[in-house]
Amino acid sequence: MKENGKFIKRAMVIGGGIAGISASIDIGNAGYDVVLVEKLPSIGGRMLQLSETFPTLDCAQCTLTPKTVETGQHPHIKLLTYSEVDRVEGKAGNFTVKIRRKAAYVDWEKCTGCGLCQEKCPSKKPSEFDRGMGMGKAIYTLSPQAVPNKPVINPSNCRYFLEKKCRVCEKVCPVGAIDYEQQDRFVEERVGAIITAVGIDLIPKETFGEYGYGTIPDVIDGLAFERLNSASGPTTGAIRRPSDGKVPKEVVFIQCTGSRDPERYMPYCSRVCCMYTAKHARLYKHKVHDGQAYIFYMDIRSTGKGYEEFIQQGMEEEGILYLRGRVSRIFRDDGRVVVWGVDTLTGKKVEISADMVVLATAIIPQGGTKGLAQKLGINTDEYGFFTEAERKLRPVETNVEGIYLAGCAQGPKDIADAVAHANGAASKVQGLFAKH
Amino acid sequence: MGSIMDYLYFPGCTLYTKAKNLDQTARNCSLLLGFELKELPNWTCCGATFPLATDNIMALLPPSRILARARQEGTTLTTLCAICFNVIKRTNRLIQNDGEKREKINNFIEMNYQGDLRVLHYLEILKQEIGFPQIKERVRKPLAGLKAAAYYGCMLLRPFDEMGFDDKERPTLFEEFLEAMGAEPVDFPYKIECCGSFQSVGSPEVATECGYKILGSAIKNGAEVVVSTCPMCTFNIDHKQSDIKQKYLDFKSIPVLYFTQLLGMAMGLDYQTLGFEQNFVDPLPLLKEKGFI
Amino acid sequence: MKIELTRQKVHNEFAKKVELISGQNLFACYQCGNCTAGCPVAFAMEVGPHEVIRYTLLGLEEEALGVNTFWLCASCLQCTSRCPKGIDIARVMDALRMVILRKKDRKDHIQISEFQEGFLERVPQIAFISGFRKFLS
Amino acid sequence: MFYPLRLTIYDSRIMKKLGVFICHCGVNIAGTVDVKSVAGKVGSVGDVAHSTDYIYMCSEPGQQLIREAVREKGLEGVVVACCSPSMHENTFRKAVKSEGMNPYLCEIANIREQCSWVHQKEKEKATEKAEEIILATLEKVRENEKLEAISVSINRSVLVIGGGIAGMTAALDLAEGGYEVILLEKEQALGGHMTQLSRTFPDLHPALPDLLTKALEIEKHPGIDLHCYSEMEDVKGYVGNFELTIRKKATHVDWEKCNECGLCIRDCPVEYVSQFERGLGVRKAIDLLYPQSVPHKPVIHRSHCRYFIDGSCRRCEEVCPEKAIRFEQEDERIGKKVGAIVVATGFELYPRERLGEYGYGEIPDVIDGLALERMLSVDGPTKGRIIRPSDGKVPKEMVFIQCVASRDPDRYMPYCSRICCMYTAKQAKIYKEQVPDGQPYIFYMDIRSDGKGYEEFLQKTIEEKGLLYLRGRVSRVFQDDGKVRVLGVDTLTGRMVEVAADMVVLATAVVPSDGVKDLAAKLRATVDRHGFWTEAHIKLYPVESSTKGIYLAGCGQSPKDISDTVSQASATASKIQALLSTDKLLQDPLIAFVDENICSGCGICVEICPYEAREMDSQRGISVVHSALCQGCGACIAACPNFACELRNNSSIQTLRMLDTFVTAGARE
Repeated sequence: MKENGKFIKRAMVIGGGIAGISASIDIGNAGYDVVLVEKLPSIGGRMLQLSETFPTLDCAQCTLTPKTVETGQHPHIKLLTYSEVDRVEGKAGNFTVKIRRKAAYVDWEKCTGCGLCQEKCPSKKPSEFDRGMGMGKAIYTLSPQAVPNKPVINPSNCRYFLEKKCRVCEKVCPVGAIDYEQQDRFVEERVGAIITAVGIDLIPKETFGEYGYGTIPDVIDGLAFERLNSASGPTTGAIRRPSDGKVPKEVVFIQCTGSRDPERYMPYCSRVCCMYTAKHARLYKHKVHDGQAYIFYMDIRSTGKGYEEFIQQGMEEEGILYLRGRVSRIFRDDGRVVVWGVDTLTGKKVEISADMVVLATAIIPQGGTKGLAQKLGINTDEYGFFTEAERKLRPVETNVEGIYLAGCAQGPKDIADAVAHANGAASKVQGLFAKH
Repeated sequence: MGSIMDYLYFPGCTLYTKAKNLDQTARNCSLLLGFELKELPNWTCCGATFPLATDNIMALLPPSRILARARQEGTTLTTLCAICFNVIKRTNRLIQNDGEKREKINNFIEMNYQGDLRVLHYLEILKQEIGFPQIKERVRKPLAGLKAAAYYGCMLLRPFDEMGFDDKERPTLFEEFLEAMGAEPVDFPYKIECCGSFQSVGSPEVATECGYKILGSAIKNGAEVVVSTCPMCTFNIDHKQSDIKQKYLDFKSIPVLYFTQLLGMAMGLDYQTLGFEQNFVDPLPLLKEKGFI
Repeated sequence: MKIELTRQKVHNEFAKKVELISGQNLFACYQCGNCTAGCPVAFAMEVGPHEVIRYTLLGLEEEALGVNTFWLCASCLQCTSRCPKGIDIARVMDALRMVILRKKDRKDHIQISEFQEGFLERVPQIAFISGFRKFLS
Repeated sequence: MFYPLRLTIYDSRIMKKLGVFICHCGVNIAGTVDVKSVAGKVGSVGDVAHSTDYIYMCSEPGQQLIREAVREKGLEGVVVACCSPSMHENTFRKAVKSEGMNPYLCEIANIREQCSWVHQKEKEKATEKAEEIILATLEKVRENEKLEAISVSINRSVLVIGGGIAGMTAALDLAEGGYEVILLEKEQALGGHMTQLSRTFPDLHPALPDLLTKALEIEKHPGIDLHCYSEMEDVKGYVGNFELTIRKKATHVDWEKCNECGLCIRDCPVEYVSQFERGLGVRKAIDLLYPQSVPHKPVIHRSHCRYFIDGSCRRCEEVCPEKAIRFEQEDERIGKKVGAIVVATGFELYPRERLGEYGYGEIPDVIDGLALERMLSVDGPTKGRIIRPSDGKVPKEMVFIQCVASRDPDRYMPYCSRICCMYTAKQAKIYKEQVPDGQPYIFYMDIRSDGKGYEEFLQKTIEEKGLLYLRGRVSRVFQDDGKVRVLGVDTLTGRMVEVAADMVVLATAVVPSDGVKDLAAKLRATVDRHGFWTEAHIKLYPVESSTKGIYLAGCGQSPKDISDTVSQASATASKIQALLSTDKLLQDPLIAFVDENICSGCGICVEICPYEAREMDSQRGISVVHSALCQGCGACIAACPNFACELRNNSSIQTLRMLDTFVTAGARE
C-alpha cells in the first residue's frame, strides 16, 4: 500500500458511454479529478444511437445530452476522446496509464466546430454510426450534438488518403485546422483508480445465415431500427425500409437472435431485447397506424420497474401480436421478406410475408475487451465480459484493487441498471480515495 | 493441370439404373478433366439412409463394409448420389470418432477399418482437387445466358459439422461451379429446402408439394433449368412434375439436369452421349433454343 | 384435454425409450419451436415436431404415437441443424418410428402390396430402399 | 374574475429584451408543431429581440445558441420552448447563467408534454397552442425578478433506514467514504431477508457467511452508529438539515451488560410460532432473531413473555449471570441530525393467506418461497431437510407456482416481481438434489432469467435435473386425500394439467414492507400505488426520491435481486457523497414570501403548510416563511384570505397575465 502522501486521488474512466459518463460525473461531483478516455471522437456511446428509451419513451437525446454536456464542461473531468488505453502499470493509488491519442487529422485546438468541412466533404460512405441506414462523410462528428464537437477524418474513406487528391476540407476550413500529417501520439496519465466501462456491441446480423438469405437489405438489427426511428437519424425518424424507402406495413421483430442459443451462438440472455423490441413495436405503431407488428419471442422478460405494464399496454392498446416461438428461416421472395416461424401456443407453423424484419441480435462485449482486461490484469468470462470479484455482494469490484467495472462490459444491462452499476463503481472509488 | 490421381468410386444402386445419365456423364467428364473414377469392386447398397437410432449399429454395417473395402483399394473415395455420400461420409466420421462403435462394427464386418479414408463428393473434387478456374479453361462451349438454379437439397449440407460441404444456410459452391460453366446462376430461397426425399414412397402427395415449392421458387426467380446432384432429388423435382401438373394445372414444366450433364455439355461432349433421354422433362428444346446443341 | 401428471409419468418408460433410441435429452427442449418453424413438411403434419416432443416428455404415449408427424419427417435435418439447444430432432422422430416398428405386433407404415402398378419401376432405388427402411419394421 | 386591487402595485412593465428558443426535440415537437412558423410569429412580438429554433436545444450546440444570443443581443429574459421543466429547466438556467444573466429570468414553455405529445393528430391547432404557451410564458418572464439561490449549511452525516443488504451496503460505502452514518433497523439484528435465505442463485453460495462478514464489519465500524430494534418516529427539516427522532424499542435486555451466554434463551419456557421461520418453527419469548444474529443480543418480546402477560415468570432474570434483564425498560427516544436520508426499507412477500384459490391459508403443505428457504437452511426449522409441514414426510411430487399475485393486474399486482423465476429454479434444483426420486413441476408464464449467468444456470438445471416446466397458470389448489391437488394448464400442448402433489411452493409477489406509507408521510416522499418508493426520474435520477435529500436503495424502490440491489445501494451512496462533498447547499429561491403590510397574522398559512415552513412572528404579529423549509408548493398562497402571500416568480399577476394570453387567444377564435 502506498503512503498517504503518494496515493493519487484521481480516477480514470475508460469508456464514455452512459456508464462511463455517470461514473465520471459522480466522482467529479465528489471533488476528485477524473480522466475520461473514449475511443470514438465524442462521448455518449450506444445511447447516442437510440431514439427513445423504455419504459417512459423519453427521447434518448434529451436524457443523455445534458449529461454529455455536463461532462464536457465539468471542472473536474478531463476528456480524452479518440483515444485508447495502450498500457497500464502500477497498482491502486498509483497507476500510470499510457494512452494512444489517435490522429484526428484535425487540430482540435484550432477547430471551432463550425461543421463546414463535413458539409463540403465529397466522400459519402455508409455510416457505421447509422448502422448502414444512412451515409456518412469522411470527415465527421458522430452527431450534431457531439461532445466535444470536433471532427475527425477517417482515412479509409477520405479521398486525400486514398487517392492523394481532394483536400476540400482543408480548403474550406476557415481556421486552417486540417492537418493531414498528424500522427498518433501517446500521453501518460497517473491515476489512483480505474473504472472500465467499455460497453457493448451487437453480434453482426450477417452471422445468421438462415436469417439473411444472401443479404436482405430489409432485415436489419435493433440498433439500425433505432437509427431509422431517430429524429436525428438518416430518415429523420420516418420508418422506411432500406431496400426501396417504402413504409413497411408488416414488420416482424425477432427476439433472442443469437441469444439463449448455446448450440450455435450465445447461451446467455441479452436482457434488453424484450423491452426494446416492445418499444420498437410500439414506436412503429405510433408512426404507421395501419401497420402490423409481429414479435417472435421465447419468454417475455420485462422485469424492471414499470416494464411489465409497458409490455401489456403494447399488446392491449397497440394490438402488437406476440408469437411464442423461434423463427427458423427468413428469405426474400417477390420483394417481400418471408419469415418462417412458429406459434408454439397453437403449435402451428407461421409464415409471414413481411416488408421488414428487425432482429434483436445478441449483445456481445465491445471488441478489444479481452485485450484491455489483459492490460489491466483483470479477468473476463469466456464471452469476453469482465468478471466481477463476487457476483452478489461485490458486483462492481474486480480481482485487482483499484480497478472497478461499470455498465454492460460486465454483462448485458439496460440503461437504468447500467447507470446504477456505474454509480456503484464511483462509490467504491470515492471510498478508496477517502480511506487514504 | 498436372497429373491428377484416380479416385475410388462408389456409384450406388440408382446410378446403375435410374440415374445412368449421372453416372455416365460423370465418368466421361472425369476423363476429359484428366482423372478416372475407379469403381469399387463388389460394392453393395449403402443402406440408403443414415441410421438415426443410436442404440443399434446394424444399419451402419453396409456403409462400413463399403468403406473398409475401399480402404483396401486406396485412400480417397468419391460418390455422386447425395444420399450415398451422406451415409458414407457420416459413417466414416463415426468410425473415426467413436472408438466403441468402431470396435463393434469391426467385429461384425470382420475387418479392421479406422476411418482413415477421405470421402469426397464429385463436386468437391472439381472444386478442391481440380479447381473451378482450371475447369473453366476446359470449357469449350460456355453455357452463356443459361439461367440455371442450383438445387443443393439437404444431404450435402446437413449436418454441417459432419458434412462440412459448404455453408449450410448460404452455400455458394454449386453456383461457383455453374459460373465456371459460363451459365448464369439463379439464386432462389428453396435451394436448401427438402425435396420430400423418401416421402415419395410414404406420402407421395407431400413430396409433390415439396417439389412444387422448390420448382415454383426457382421459376419465379427466373430459372430456365434446375440443376441437381442427387437422383433422389431429381426424381422428386423432375419425374414428379407430372404429379405436380395434375395438382397445379397452371404449372409450367422446367427441365432438371444433373450437374455432370451441364459439365459435359460445356466441355463439348456430344449431347447424344449425355443421357438426356433419361430426363423426364425434355431439356432439348431449351438447349436448342439457347444454341448449346 | 386433460393430463394428470405424476413423477412416474414424467419419467415414463416411453420417453426413456425415445431418449435411449435417439440419444437425446428431451428435458433440454425449451419449446422454442424452431424445428416446426423450419420444417418443410410441417404443412401436412397434424402437430409440429416440438409438440410431439412435449407429448413424449409428458408421457402422452398414445397422442405422441398417434400423430403423423414422424411418419412425414423426411430426415432432411433442417430442424437438427437449427436447434438452439443442439437436440437432434430428426433422431427423436426416427426414435418414435422405431418405437412403433419395433413393437411385437409388427405394424408397417406402408404396404408394398398396395402400391400402384408400375410405381416401383418408376421410383429410383434410393427412394424406395430408404423409404422401406423408414416405414417397414 | 376578481382582481385584487393591490396587484396593480406590481404592474410596472418595463421593456425587456427577450429571447425565445424553440426546440424541435427531434421530431417529438417538430413532427407536430410547425416550429419555424412559431419562431417567426413570436419573433415579431415587440420586446422579443431574438427568436430561433433548433433540433436539440439541450445539446451543446443548442445551448451555445442561447449563450451567444444572450451575450450578443444582451437579452434580459429567455423563454425556452421545449420539454417539461422537470427535464431541462436546470440545463438552460445554467446556460444563461454562464453569460452572466440571472438564471431565474429563464423560463421553460412546455410545448412537448403539454402540446405536441397530446395533439399529435391536430398539427395546426398544436402549432397555435404552442405559440400561445410561449406567449404566456413571455408574460411570466416579463415580471420575473432576479433571484439568488438560497444557501444552506449541510450536516454531513447520513441516516440509513433499513438494515438489509441494501441499507448495509449503502451504510458501509458511505462510512468508507468518510461520512458519519446512522443505521436504523426495525428488527433486533442486521441482514434483512437475506438472513432467511439458504443459498443464492446462480452460484449456490450459502447466503449467510458473506452477509455476516458485512454485518460484523458494520457493527465494528467507527463511522456507523447502529440502532437495531429501532424505528423512525419523526423527521423534520430539509435536505442538508434533517432532524430525526428515533424510537429505540425496549429490548428489556441491557445490551451493554449482556455477555451473550444464551442461558436466558435456553431457559425461557415460552415458545411461539416464529415469523422469521415463516411459521415453520418456533422461538422463545426472549430470543435472538437467528442463531448467528449480529448484534448477537436477545430481546424480550412482550406480547409473548409471561412476565408481561401475567407477571408469572422471571426465569430469564433469574438465570442471567450479568443481571442484564430489564423488565422495566421503556422505549427510548433519541434525537439526531443528518444531511441526507437513505430509505432501504425492503420488501415482504404477498401474504399467501389472501390467495384464496391457492389454499385458503388452510392447506399446511402450501408454503411460500421464503418458507422453503427456511427449510433449506441448515440452521432452519428442519435443519435443511425438505419435509411436508403437515406430516413430516418427504414430498415426492413438488409443485412450484410462479407469478402468484404477480403480473396479475386485475386481481393482485400488475408488475413482475423479478426474482421468483430464478429462486424457483434454484429451489427446484436443490430439491432435486435432496430428493433424487422426486419430481419438481414448475408452472410459469415466461421464464425470466436475465442476469449474468442466469440463463445458463437455468438451462443446465432443467437439462441435468429434469425439472418439468409447464407454461401456464394454476387456477386452483385444493386438498384431497392427503394430497394437494393442483389444477393448471400446459399452454404448449393446450391441455389442462392436474398434479396430485405432496407439497406446493408459491412464488408470491414481492410487495413493499409494512409501514412504508406511514414512513413516506413522515419523510414527505412519495410512493407509488403499490407502496414502492418513487424515484425522481427513472433514468436521470433513479436513486433520488421526489424529495430532496432523500435517496432510495433496494427492493423498497422496486423488486430486484441481490446483485442489482447491491449495485444500486452503492450508487445511492455515491450520489450522497457528491451531495455532501460541499459545505453549503444551494436551494431554489422559488418560494413563498409575505407582504408584511398586508398580512393580518391570522395564522391560516401556518396550519396549512405541509412542510412546517410557516410560523408566526409573535413580536410583529405576522406570519413569516422559513426559506430553507419552504418547497414553493403554493398552499399558503391559495389559503391566504388577504392575498398577503405570493410565490417568487409565480405571482398572481403573472398567472393572470398568462391566463389572459390564453383567454384572448380563445376569444380570437
